[in-house]
Amino acid sequence: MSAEVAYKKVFERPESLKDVPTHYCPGCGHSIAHRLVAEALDDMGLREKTIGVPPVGCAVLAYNYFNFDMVEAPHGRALAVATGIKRVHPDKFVLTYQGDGDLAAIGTAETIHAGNRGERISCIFINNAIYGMTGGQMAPTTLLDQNATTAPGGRDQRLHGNPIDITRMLAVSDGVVFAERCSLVSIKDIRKAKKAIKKAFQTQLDDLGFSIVELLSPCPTNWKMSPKAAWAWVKDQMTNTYPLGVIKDTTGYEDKK
Amino acid sequence: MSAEVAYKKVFERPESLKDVPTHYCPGCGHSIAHRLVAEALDDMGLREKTIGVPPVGCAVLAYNYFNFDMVEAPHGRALAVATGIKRVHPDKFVLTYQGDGDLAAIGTAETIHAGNRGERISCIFINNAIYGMTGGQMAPTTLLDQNATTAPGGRDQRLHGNPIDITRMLAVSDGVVFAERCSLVSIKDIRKAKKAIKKAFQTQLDDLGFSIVELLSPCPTNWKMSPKAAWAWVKDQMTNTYPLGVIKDTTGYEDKK
Amino acid sequence: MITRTIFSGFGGQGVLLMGYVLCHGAMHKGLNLTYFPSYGAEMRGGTANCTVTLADKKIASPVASHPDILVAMNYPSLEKFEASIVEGGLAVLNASLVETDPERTDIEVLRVPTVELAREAGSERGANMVMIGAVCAKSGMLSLEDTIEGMKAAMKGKEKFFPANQKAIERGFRFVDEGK
Amino acid sequence: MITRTIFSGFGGQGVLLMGYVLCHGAMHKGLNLTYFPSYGAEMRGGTANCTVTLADKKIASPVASHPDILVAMNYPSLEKFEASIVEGGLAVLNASLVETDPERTDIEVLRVPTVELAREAGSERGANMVMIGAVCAKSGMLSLEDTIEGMKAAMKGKEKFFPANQKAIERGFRFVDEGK
Amino acid sequence: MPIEKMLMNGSHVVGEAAVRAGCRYYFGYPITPQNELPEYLSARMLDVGGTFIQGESEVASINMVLGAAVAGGRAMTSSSSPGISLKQEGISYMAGMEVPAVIINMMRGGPGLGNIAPSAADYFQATRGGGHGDYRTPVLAPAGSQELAELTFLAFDLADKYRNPVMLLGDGLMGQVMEPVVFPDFIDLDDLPKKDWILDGCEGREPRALFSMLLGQKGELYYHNLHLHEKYDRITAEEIRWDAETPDDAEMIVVAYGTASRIAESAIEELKAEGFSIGLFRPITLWPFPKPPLRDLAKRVPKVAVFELSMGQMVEDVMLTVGERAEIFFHGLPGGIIPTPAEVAEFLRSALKGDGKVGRRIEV
Amino acid sequence: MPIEKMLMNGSHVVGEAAVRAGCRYYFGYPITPQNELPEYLSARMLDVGGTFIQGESEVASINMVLGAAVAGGRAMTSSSSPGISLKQEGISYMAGMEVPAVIINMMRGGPGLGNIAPSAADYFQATRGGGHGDYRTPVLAPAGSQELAELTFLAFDLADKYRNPVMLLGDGLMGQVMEPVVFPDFIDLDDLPKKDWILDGCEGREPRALFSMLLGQKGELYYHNLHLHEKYDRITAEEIRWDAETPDDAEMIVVAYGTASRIAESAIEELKAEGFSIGLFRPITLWPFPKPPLRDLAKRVPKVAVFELSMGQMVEDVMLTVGERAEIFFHGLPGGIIPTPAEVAEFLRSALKGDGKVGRRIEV
Amino acid sequence: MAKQTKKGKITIDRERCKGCHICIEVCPNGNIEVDESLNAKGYAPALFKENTNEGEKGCVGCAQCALVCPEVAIEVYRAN
Amino acid sequence: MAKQTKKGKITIDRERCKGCHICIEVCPNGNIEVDESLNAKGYAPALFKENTNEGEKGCVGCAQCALVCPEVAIEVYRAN
Ligand SMILES: Cc1ncc(C[n+]2csc(CCOP(=O)(O)OP(=O)(O)O)c2C)c(N)n1
Ligand SMILES: Cc1ncc(C[n+]2csc(CCOP(=O)(O)OP(=O)(O)O)c2C)c(N)n1
Ligand code: SF4
Ligand code: SF4
Ligand code: SF4
Ligand code: SF4
Ligand code: SF4
Ligand code: SF4
Ligand SMILES: [Mg+2]
Ligand SMILES: [Mg+2]
Repeated sequence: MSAEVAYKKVFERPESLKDVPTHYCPGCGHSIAHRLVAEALDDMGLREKTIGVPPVGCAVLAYNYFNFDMVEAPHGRALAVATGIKRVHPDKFVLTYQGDGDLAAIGTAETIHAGNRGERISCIFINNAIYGMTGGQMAPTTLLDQNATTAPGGRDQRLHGNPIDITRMLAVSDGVVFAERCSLVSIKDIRKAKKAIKKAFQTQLDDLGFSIVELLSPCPTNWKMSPKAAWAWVKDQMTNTYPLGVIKDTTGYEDKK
Repeated sequence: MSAEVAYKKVFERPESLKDVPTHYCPGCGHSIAHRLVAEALDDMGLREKTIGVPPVGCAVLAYNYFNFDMVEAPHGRALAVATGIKRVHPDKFVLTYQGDGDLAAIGTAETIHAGNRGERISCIFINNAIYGMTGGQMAPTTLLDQNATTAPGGRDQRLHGNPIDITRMLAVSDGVVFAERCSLVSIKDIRKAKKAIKKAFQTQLDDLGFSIVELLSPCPTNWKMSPKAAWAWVKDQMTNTYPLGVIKDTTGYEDKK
Repeated sequence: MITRTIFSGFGGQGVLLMGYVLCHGAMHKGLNLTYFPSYGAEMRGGTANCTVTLADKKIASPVASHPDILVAMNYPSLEKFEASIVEGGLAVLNASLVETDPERTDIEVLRVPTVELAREAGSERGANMVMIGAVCAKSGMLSLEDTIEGMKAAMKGKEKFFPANQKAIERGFRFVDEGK
Repeated sequence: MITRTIFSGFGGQGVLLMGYVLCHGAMHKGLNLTYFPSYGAEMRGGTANCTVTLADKKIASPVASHPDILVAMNYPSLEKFEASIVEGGLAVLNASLVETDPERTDIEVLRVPTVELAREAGSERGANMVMIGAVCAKSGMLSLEDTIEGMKAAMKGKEKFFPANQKAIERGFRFVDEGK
Repeated sequence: MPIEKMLMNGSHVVGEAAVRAGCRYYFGYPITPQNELPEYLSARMLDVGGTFIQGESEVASINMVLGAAVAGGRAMTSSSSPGISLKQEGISYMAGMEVPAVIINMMRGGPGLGNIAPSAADYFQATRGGGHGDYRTPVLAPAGSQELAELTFLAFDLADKYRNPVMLLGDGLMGQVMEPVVFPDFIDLDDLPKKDWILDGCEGREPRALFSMLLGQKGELYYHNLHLHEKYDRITAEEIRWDAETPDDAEMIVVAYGTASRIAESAIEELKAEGFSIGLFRPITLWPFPKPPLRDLAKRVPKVAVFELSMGQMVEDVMLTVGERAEIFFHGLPGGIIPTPAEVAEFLRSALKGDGKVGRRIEV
Repeated sequence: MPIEKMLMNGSHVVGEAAVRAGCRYYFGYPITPQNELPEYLSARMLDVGGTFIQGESEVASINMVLGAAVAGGRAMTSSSSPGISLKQEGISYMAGMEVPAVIINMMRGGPGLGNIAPSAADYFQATRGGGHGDYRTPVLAPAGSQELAELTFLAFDLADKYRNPVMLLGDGLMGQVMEPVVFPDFIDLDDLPKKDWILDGCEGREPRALFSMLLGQKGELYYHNLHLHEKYDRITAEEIRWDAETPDDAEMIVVAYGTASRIAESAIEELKAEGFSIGLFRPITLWPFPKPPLRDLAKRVPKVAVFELSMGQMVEDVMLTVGERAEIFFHGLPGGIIPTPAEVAEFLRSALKGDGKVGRRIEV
Repeated sequence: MAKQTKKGKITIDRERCKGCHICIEVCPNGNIEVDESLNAKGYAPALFKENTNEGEKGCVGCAQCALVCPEVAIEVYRAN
Repeated sequence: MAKQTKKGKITIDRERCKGCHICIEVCPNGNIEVDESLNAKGYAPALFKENTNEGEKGCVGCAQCALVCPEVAIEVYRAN
């Protein structure tokens, strides 16, 4: 009987993540992204020197889940708030965690300019192509023809424009030293995403500049899909508009190896 | 004696420009840009269907100089105001005329998203690498080491980040169909600039999308240079950071020829 | 005449729809009404409730400090609202989920085995329709006809459910009339 | 004692500097003072002016409705401010540019050929220093020493101009003392 | 045709009323608790060939409204408290440039992000001008769905009549509540008076310019402000609106607006049942505040009880109106909870007794 | 060492005072007429190892301030009217989260872009909360360079003492005028009380979270607002500041603040020379408004003359304070011009005569 | 059907589980199933098959289920 | 020095001119000079050389000066 065999735990909750239930919907990408961020901080021993800035969005309550200092920023202003924090504590680790409406709509100017200044901040960008918290309105990232409560019949290029690719816009700035787009809907993708997050964090520790990891993330609730279908939609639809991979890397880490 | 010979006028003030003195400083690029915009509108017969949106900046008084309908927009919001106008009058010609602080600092979000929506608006972007109206503060476009009243000793990459290249960021959006960077400091450049402006205007008439012409423009006063020196500085310094040329062109006009 | 009813239950139990049916029925009957759904602060997956006020005169507050009728589809709802019911008020309980009885003795109680009755009527999914039928029958707020009209107006566009829902509503009325 | 002086002229005539010199001189002398430069609305290339108020007691308004002294470096300035000078006040005119005399007869007038005197003193550029010297001498607001100290404090960092400016200031004083 | 009653929530009512009032241009950014409004219009504008744009932010949205209004369209935006704060600069510009537009604020609890329970803590911002400078915007405070519809019409008419932004001040609860509504008929856009100041290209006329910057040395800005204030005085004289039910023998009048007035009304019914004689004074225009009628009432009613869903904002206007003519009592609830008639009744009893148990006596 | 007087313009005075008061973090966006302040600090912060960032906008700047303050720094921003309107959301958040910071508003004429002549038309915005929700920020109104220096110190101290944003309300003229100033000594940052709520990483302690959203079902937001208002009541009780010179036989007191009070003072001197006995009451804290001392004065002085560089904003606080205890007269100048003592003297004479020629009588 | 020692095993916090069933999708060896009896929050949680039928590979402790679990409701153990 | 017919000529609005002197820079034939007598605004305006010296090419009406003039102060005429 298995009881006779000794087992050792090979997977458990990271310390940077409080042991509490979240308010996220079943199959929501936020939950996985939270765990990856927490694991990365644990692996790099950063929890106690980290100050995080959650967005206004479904992750607004992230300070209830992450096990380190956090401050709420007004919608879209996480990177401005983080800039203030980092200038006071250049020796601490500062990250923002933002949704696509927060980062790519109302926060566009703060995002572009924090990147352009090369602020030593790491930005986790959850792109779920929708306004989750407010109930499924169109986001600037919403795909063409994707339904949204403010885009009846689906996003129309002529009326609403194309999905915005803000990460590629950021990549134009020299201050942005690392930008990668990953997804959260397969074992492989999740492992990749964690690697990208750790690399982004490393650039801050090495004082290189601004780094961002965009995570394509399922929102079953507002996409009105089952978790399974939502995960498949990310793989089959989202990645066409938002191809995965490194968008910019001037860290020179690879060369060093 | 020359009196005996008959002469015909080969160069005069365009109708789209009122016959009044401007408040611009000697050698200021705004004045030339005004004339080029006016000439382009005359050439294309657009004056009477044009609605223009000047910025808050040295060109805030442009409505005193341009001979067509204009409305003042709050600082940075010209493209939002223009969007409202264009949606009411899709058959009219709508242009914005903005400085680098207006368009690339406080107006970043409005700029990026008007472009991303592919608004049928033509944007004239006066990049003089400084805040002119307010007296020479650093602009996001200020060159490294360039002096500004808020960048004593010159712009420092670590403190202030690099000069922003918003036109290239805009080019990332499919909604932006034409983007060219020109300068105003030589006969050749001025002729090129006018061609670019007319092309940008044509894209709106053809309902193709958003177009922008960035004009590198001297600000002798705040650069603390003579007009001659300022014109030379644009040629020798600015164009290194902001290379001239077409940045994006999906109009297909060339192919048609 | 003014009657305040609170419908309360789990998110999935069609609580808001019950209130909506009552509202449309009342409109059809020509009454004044207000419908106030709980919103916001209660986050995803929580319990839902709505307050429906019917009157033959102008209605002031859409919020009820003391409902005349509580329709409790689950136990937490009974717990939450029992105390606020007016003296002599009515509590209609979903017997299929609520075993315990109210503590108060100064209110009337009707226990409706919604799921069982709905199954009889054709499908368990009609539990909330059985309930609204029973509530209207017991309280006399709406006739069977008005209730059915209310259901139809409330579910405009979903005509294919009308027959099943009508059956369920009728079952609710019969339960009150015949006591079973 | 309270004395309000308005300095006015073209942008390039060093008008604000004159006021600045007077202020520092007064500080050196231990007087209270306020300095109010025109700003903003007047746009580029226009005329500049500043109001300097000196007093041995607390100074209320830095804005003067009725200056005791007007220093007009050009004609528009005389036009603009003549009417506001207090009865029995003083108008010091830059004779090199202002030909016409004030219309008012109830004020004292001093005409100073600033450019000519400055040229004598070494350089035309010192015209404004000649003027401030003459103004201080005539009004008795500052002694020669205080005026020179004021100039030095006002131009801190530009020491190389001190000797020339001092000459010009002295010339201004001599002009008043000797009438030529 | 028979007048048809419709049952929809308050946010949808505003959307439908706006369309019927001729609004064809909506620009806004999502925020709870008013998302049902833009959602409704995103579909409705497609039916009527209007424009719906979800702006990239509230700041962009208010400036799109400015542009659409300057171009001659009936334009509106909507948001809730934090988003309205971001629109203040734009509102100040529109007031300065005399641009008509309608702004809907479905208030939520603050400060900061607060929560979305009903609240009325943006009264000062709305009536005193949260933006910079000496300007005013008419503020309409509906107390139910029917009024939401009618005041939405009025908002567009006042905006055009006075060339001024107009704000409609509701709250989250009002946006959620459903009541039967009878909508006014669609207006015919061609029936609206022509605007001779708009920008539509200068064909056949002199170019026009609209701006708020007035640098002139002759006090242009000074005189412009005097002109604006003459307009505000006219609005104050002509546009105050209120609703009052005051028995001749009233011992007390309750002053409340919006959702608070609905709660108060029920509380008053309770107290009437207990034999008290109490009136209700409900300002419908918050600016201009209906001072004359309230002042008259205060002359004959000994007590004035003010109830607000805030810590005390409108009460200042009541004080400025009533002065020492009557005793003033105040009870305020900050955002975050759903107020009940029972609690308000407690306050009214306490005010009648003057025992200060609930709420407090206000000294001018 | 001898106390050294320095001669610099008002904007530079604020900058130098801020640095001496321990401010090491400045974030702002240029706007006339206060550019000399950021320009001064862009250089000064380099000397003292502080941070100066020209934000991409006013919105970004106020949120950078929020971040720096939350991290424990003494942080400030500055702007002028339109820019301050854009900061309202951020200010509301800071008030809600109880984040201390200093905001300088060198007012210009509005509404809209207006012009940069001295104006004081942002009184409502500053004292009533231009942002959303039930919050207050102490507002300090200096009347000269020396006070600019001292009140800048006070602003930082009040902000930390009450964990609340504090606003310093000046105007363009004040920023340009030069007067000799004696600066307070540099404070030693280590002498400041330690802040046990800031975010600096959770090493050796439990993680902290700061937020303004309060969703809880138990009325968390409700109780938080009550807590905030207890704080505001404390500030009202302890922090009012004013300056008054009132002869015992005063026929009238003039109420004015900031630049207007300086102009009024000269006007009063004129009238004194003419034999009138007039006092001056100058509020230094605009919120909390110094009601008790003014009310006492109103009991013994028959007339109160209010002079503002606006169409009438502070006058409401005077009315709420004086009530019917004294006759109130008001004269306001909207922005766009430089006010002169002569004009104010006219008003005061008219008020004394009560002939209504200049200004107007105000009825409460 | 026979009990047998497995290379690995997992524990699922059934109250933390939200029934997204992604873990069931990814388990290479089909060791997780749906528990029809709802948890307190009303979700049908995932259930680890303690027992494996003949021919079934059984849990190998690969932790793929845990890696995808949004709720961090799964802990994985491996036999040493 | 001899007067001669020129291919072109220009007129300069000396009051509109702000003395930036760019036109002087660009004129291929050196036909524009600085007018030391200031205009009303206090600028030293540009002055067209009506007369050309021996060997000077004279104005050809190429309009380059006008093209660069920020103030649109120059009008250009060409002989036909
Ligand atoms: C100033 C302001 N505007 C709007 C809102 C309402 N709001 C809250 S979250 C949100 C967007 C949420 O979408 P996103 O940023 O993509 O995050 P998600 O919920 O999808 O993770 C909006 C519009 C707000 N809180 N504040
Ligand atoms: C909201 C707001 N913030 C700031 C200002 C002040 N301001 C006016 S123009 C300007 C920038 C001018 O620079 P730019 O846009 O480059 O135009 P330029 O004068 O250089 O042509 C600023 C910051 C303002 N008027 N409004
Ligand atoms: S709404 Fe979408 S993003 Fe928000 S928690 Fe639910 S699934 Fe996740
Ligand atoms: S300041 Fe610069 S940009 Fe402005 S008018 Fe003068 S030269 Fe032109
Ligand atoms: S993945 Fe996690 S939450 Fe989803 S069903 Fe499996 S155990 Fe439950
Ligand atoms: S550890 Fe691997 S084998 Fe075991 S249950 Fe999880 S996924 Fe299946
Ligand atoms: S270019 Fe024009 S403005 Fe400049 S000097 Fe020549 S004529 Fe004058
Ligand atoms: S037209 Fe040509 S040749 Fe004639 S003056 Fe101008 S630049 Fe010189
Ligand atoms: Mg999203
Ligand atoms: Mg510029």
